[in-house]
Amino acid sequence: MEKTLKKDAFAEWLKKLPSYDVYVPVEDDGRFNYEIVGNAGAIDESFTNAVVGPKKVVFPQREVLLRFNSTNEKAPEVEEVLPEEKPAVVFGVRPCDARAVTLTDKVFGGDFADPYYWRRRNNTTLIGLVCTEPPSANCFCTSVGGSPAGKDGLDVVLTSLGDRYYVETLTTRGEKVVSDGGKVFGEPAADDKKAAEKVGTEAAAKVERQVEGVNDLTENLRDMFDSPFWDEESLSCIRCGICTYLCPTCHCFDINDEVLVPVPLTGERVRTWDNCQFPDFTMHSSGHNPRPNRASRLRQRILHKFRYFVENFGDYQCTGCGRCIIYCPVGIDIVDVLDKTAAYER
Amino acid sequence: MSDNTYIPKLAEIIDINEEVGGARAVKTFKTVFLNGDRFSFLPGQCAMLSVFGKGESMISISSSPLVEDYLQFSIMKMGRVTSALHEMETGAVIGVRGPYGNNFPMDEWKGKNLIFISGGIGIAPVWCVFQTALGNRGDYGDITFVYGARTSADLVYREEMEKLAKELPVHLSIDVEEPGWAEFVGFVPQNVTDKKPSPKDAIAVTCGPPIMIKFVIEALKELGFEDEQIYTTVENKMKCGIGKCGRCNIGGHYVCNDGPVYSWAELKKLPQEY
Amino acid sequence: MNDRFEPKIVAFLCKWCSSAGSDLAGVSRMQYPANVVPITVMCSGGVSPLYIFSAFKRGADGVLVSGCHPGDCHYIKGNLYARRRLALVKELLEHVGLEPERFQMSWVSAAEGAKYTELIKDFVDTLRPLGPQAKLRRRV
Amino acid sequence: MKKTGVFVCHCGINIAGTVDVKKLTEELAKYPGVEFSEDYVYMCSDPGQNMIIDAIKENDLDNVVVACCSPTLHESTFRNACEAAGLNPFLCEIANVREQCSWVHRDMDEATEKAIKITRSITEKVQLNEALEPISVPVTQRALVVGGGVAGIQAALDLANSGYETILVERSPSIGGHMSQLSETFPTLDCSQCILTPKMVEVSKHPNVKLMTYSEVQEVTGFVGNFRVKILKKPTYVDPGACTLCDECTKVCPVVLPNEFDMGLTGRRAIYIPFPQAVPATFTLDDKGCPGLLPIACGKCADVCEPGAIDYDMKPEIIEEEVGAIVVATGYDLYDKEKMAEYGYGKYPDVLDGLQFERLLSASGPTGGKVLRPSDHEEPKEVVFIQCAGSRDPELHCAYCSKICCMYTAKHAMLYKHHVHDGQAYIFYIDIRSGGKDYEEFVQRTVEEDNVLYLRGKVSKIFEEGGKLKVWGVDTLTGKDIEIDADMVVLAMAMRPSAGAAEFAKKLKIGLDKDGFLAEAHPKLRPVESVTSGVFLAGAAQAPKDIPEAVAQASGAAAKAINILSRDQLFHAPMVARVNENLCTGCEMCVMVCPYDAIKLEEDVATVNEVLCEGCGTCMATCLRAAIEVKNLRTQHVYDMIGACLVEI
Amino acid sequence: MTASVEEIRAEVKKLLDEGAVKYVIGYRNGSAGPFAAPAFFTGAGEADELVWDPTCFHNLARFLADERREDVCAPEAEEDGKKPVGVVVKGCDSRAVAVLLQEKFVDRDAVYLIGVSCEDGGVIDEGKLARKLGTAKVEKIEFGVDGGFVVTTDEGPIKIESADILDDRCVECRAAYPVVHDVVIGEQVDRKPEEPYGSLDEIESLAPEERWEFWERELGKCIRCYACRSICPMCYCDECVADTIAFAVTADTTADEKAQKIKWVERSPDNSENFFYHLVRAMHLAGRCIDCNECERACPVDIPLRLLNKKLEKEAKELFDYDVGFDPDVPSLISSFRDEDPEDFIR
Repeated sequence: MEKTLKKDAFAEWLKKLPSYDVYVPVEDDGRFNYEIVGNAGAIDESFTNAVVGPKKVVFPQREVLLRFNSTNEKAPEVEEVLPEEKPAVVFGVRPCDARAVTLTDKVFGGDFADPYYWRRRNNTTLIGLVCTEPPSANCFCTSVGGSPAGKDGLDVVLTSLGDRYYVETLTTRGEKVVSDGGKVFGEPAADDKKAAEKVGTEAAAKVERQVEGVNDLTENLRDMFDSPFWDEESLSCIRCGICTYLCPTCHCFDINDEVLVPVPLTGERVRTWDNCQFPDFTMHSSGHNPRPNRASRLRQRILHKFRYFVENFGDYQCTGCGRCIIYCPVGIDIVDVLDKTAAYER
Repeated sequence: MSDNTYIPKLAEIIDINEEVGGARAVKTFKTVFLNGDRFSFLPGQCAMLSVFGKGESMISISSSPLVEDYLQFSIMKMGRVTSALHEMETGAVIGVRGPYGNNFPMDEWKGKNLIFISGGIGIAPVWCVFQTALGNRGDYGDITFVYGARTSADLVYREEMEKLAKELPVHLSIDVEEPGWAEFVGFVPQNVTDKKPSPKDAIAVTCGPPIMIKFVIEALKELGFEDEQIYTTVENKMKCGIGKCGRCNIGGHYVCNDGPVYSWAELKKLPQEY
Repeated sequence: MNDRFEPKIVAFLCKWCSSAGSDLAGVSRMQYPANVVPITVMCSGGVSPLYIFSAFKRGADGVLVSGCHPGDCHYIKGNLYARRRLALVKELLEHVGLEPERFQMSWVSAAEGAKYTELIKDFVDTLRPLGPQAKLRRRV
Repeated sequence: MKKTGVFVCHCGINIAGTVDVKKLTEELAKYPGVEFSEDYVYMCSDPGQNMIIDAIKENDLDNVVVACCSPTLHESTFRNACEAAGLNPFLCEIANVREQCSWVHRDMDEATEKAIKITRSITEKVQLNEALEPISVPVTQRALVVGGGVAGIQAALDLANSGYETILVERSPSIGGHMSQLSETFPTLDCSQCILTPKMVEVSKHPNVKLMTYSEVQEVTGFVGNFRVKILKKPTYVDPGACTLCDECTKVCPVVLPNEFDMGLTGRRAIYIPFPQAVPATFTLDDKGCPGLLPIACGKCADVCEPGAIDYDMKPEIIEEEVGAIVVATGYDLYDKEKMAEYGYGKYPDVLDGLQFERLLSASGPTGGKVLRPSDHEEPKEVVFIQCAGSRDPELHCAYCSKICCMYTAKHAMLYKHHVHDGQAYIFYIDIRSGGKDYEEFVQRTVEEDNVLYLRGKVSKIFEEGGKLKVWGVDTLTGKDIEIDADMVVLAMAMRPSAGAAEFAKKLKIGLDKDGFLAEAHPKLRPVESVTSGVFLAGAAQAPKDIPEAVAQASGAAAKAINILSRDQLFHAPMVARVNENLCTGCEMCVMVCPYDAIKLEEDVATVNEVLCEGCGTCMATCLRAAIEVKNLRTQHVYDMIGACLVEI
Repeated sequence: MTASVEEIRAEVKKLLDEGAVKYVIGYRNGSAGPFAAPAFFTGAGEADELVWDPTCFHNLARFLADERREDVCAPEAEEDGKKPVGVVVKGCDSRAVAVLLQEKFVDRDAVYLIGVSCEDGGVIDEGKLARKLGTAKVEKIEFGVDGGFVVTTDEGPIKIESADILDDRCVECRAAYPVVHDVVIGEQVDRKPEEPYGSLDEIESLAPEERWEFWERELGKCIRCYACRSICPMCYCDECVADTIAFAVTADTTADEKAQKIKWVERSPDNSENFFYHLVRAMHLAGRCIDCNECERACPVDIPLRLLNKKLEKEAKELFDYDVGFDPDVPSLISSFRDEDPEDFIR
């Protein structure tokens, strides 16, 4: 289903979605974040990419799994806490981030489908915004199977055509949101579809960063487990969690009991994002750590994304958004690292 | 109750046996589910135990699936959760979720001789498969048990072991000489070499400290065992138990789902990340 | 019981002066509000900023640290380290916008039961109008 | 989980009157880890203690909380009871619900809630407590007494007579202190020298006393029972063994210096004996006055010394000693001359201080016991005595009362009258403090029998006019201005801690009070102990006091020291700091803050000397990486206690 | 102007040639844009890759912690192990080294400090640059010949006044010339900022409630990636209050010890947890933070962390006359006191 939307009618559309949590990229001192807004006027098109992608909507950094209390003296009471069934719609989703959600779908699906994730995921509508320009100089989506106009994971795609958007609806969830908008949408002109496609193609051509030898990547990484390469590349790594916390595809988490009242014991079992770059991530309580140093952790990040994930799910676990490059405080550059693996003498 | 796997079922501790004292204390807990919950599992699988307020810990199930009255866990006091478990008394209620992981392919082993080799607390996962084999005695050939610990006081299930010794070959060992110890003195791999189990139609199941496993495997190879005849279990830090939280992987394998049971043939292909 | 807000206060009292001073208040049957739960430490110099932050995090409406007067420290100079360290804690808490009244430090000697009594009365009176401390308190 | 027993004491109605002890007991019974909770009317009574003992045994308790009065009162009672039941005493803690709760609140609900929180918090603490053993330390059964005045002499004699080898260190060439300078002593007027000299001799001849005069303690390390002391023995340049006391040397010595013994009223030579009864009786060559100790420059004394006792090459010696206890009796000095310029002190030769006047009165003094003016050797007929010269004057001088001046001024005036029958003595005073046996009677005698004129008021100005000292003052009783043409003025100067006391206190790690006197551990209950265990205080070093008080305190200090020395081993509280070597990075911040030098770096890791550590925890709060903690009051203990304080009941 | 890169390279080349150092920590061009990145030089041949420009933000003293933990360039030969590590240090970085020396975390002879004087330069503020240039694509940033910066964009080079894009830490810098060093490249300067704590004026002028709102908003953003602590040269502790697991585990560590590791902070990034973490970190850095501002630069969500640390730096100076990181031989702020330390806040 194709429509058009005048940009100045955007606010109108939002007004028609009162039952949703509406997320829109909001600027704060040069950095964008998806935030729930009552009524946004428009999507700020200057927005590059949010610091944290829409991952946080379907997989929030903190989620209560259950509550427990032992007010009753004998057995503790355990209460399952599933997220509220509240629909959310996220506007301005970049194709790389939407595609990333399809990857976390894979992880949280399967034999043990994750009820928390899916409760949110099934209630979330992602409204994409085709990149007219690569949002950053470090975008490399085209190297890893994506594109500035990619549609994977999106429910609706907006492509900017001057004063209006070309609106493509891809899923039934998307249809709902668009039909809620009703008359705010217009019908597309005959060549709008072409014009929209052109926007994507042109943007793709502007993606400057490319991973060399991308086709051989998984193969190149196969024999590198014990390579000194990781020592060399990880020298300046400071083991912070930026690259993975901000990564739209990273899904690792921790589960902890948070005691709210010690007596009588009351608390929550909470899942929070965790991070393979933290040294305690894999540390056994004996003190033994299978990944004891920066090198082994960088290796895990790269191999997980470009080898293990491919083996397990048939795709790279990277959509080329460039966040880990942009925000790494010590200039570790995943494209550069991957390029070097191609050239590395094994 | 919900089918949400993160929600533990409540289980009452009905029996606690202090196996080993001191700094590396081991206790064996028997638990029964409350609220009519059920649990079916296969030998080698694990369960995530909860002590509310402290957290969760993945523990191998030591009792056999043939035992329906209770689940048994033998746990070494190690960190936050296991210390809290060690502080508990009978009647206390914990959470249990699972079962998780793969299992020993006991069906494939039918008709074979089984050799169980373990050290210290490594007996916990082996005990389940061992008990199951005993329960289905007719399905298997000879059953041999080789077990050792640092000192006689560190031997888990010692009483049971001594009873069993009347029925089948049980080879105990301790690392250093002790007065009154009549059995083997030395490390478990040396005991294996000493007892020379035959590789013919045999399956060896070994679990214990990594260094022990390494040398047991060497000893078994010396005796002519093939990689495919040797099984072991692996442990890594786990949080979810269902292959999502991302930390227990060895290469592309998630120990919680794809393990913890591996034949040596499988395990040696994986990177050293455990 | 009335509905008046009763602030919860944790007081870290050094064993030799302030705790002894509060004992003296007791011996002298002086009266003060029951809002303060004392924790006796050996010396105010041993009060870590962590204790203070943690008390606020776990719901204290006010925190008091009390030690010996300068020169009277049983450990000679522990209170002088405390004075410096806790001055910084106070500045920091105020900097992030916690009401300055919520953290107090005092010198109370073993002979100053009356001072301890006044201190607690005043502290409670100051905290009452502020209401519960919700800023640093963990969400329950 | 460890099993805790909670015992709630009613203390009659002292606790139970305000705290609902039943509710407290019940609430605690529900608390995690509490196996047993019971209340009783008097826990400290025998039945109460037996209840604890039985409960420990019957319930196999791991630790005990007694909710009762302040731990300062019955902590040891209950710990002993626990020990009797086979429980380590450090697994017993006191929850103070009396002084800090029932006695200070009236509302029973509020007090009960607070008592529950206090007791819970102590329960949390005790559950983390470790069984500790007191740290045992062997004792060096020798003592050091610093200061050879009457207090030091007394302490040394008491120690020596009890069989302990004692080192008596005096920095001047002779022991005796200020008491040896005095003429007569109040209120009995016996001759000071006559009563002191035998003690001086006794101490010098005592087989258990090692007398070290002209020596100073340079460094004190170690701890109670095991101090190591470095003593600097200054060279006297005279071999006391060879010296025959012939006095030929002083006759040829060309250097004249003020005579300290006579408070500068006379001179002495560079080589000298301080006073005829000096102990040890030997000459000392004062190298500060001698012309550079260069025999080329002078060498006259050596030339005339027949036995060849003079040795210009004598060097300072550092002598190291080990002792188990230290008595500090460093005495007092008079207030600085410069600070009393308002009374012309130091400017007019006939304005004297009390000690100078003592010398004038003394038969062995510069005037042979005649009261003569220093300026013209005339007998003064009008003498003004001014009390509180420098004392009780918080604005300008010392805030405190020097305590002995009222008495000695009375004595001065009286003795003056005994010497100069036609003379007139005036005493300016603020008020008269004559507490002490026969003291008030003594003062009355001064007034009534010797007609000394007491003037209540302050002197505003003293100046010289026509060979007289004009003393302007006010009699505050009559309100009249007073002007006296005096021949002599005697100032009852404030007493100060002796020079160097502050520095010495630092070496001993003992505190000073606000006035600079050595601080006692407790003003009431531990008046002879310092804050450093094993270091005791005697005499005017601690506060102004007269001879009997100084002597009494000296005996007290000696008894306290003997208390330590009489044991083979000492026990030290085991709540000391412990280092987690895995976390320590060797930054030395704990070393810097430790008041007892109990922490040293060994192989880049902090190491605690448990005997020195007093467990204050300053290191713990300073350590940036939680690598050092005090046993049984670790961060974890406090963390859990805070939690218990904040839980709603 | 500032030091010449050729001179720095020459020094590094010399050190590596002579084998005087194990390796040198310096800067190279980053691969992902115009900013420099930390680099480890082991051979003299690599020295030409070293750069010195206004994007050499990183406080390389941070990497000395890895060196001490032997988590870096494992010394190949015993002999090598004893050699010092060469570190390129700006003034601020040298103050960090001074604190590390003061805390005996680093031995003076374990480091060879190649000081670089910032003279009248400094590093730029990425945010200010972005605001100044808008969307123009920056290719290169260099020091101007006579002060200021030259920024090359896709539209060519432009000169920008220092005041426009200089980082606040440099505006308020009191050590443009390295305080400890083995060699210094560049001129000796004695830069005195007009208002050394000027950046605090705004927040200090706020009412307490406004300050609270400010921090609640800012710290509310924290995602607890711990980049601030990871990049900090002073956050070298093996074990942090923010970690819930005991790191310093050896064979002797008992289960009880591990079990009792206090959970001061939960991992949940919510308000009270975030405040606790940041307050503790600020206190921990009191008297230790040398204002390299790396925490704030690293922060992916732009929390103005410098305002926390700077506040305590200011108070240390004003209350206790304590200057951080100028003299490795003085006792640290919290392991010392003065009799005249203020106590007017104490009742």
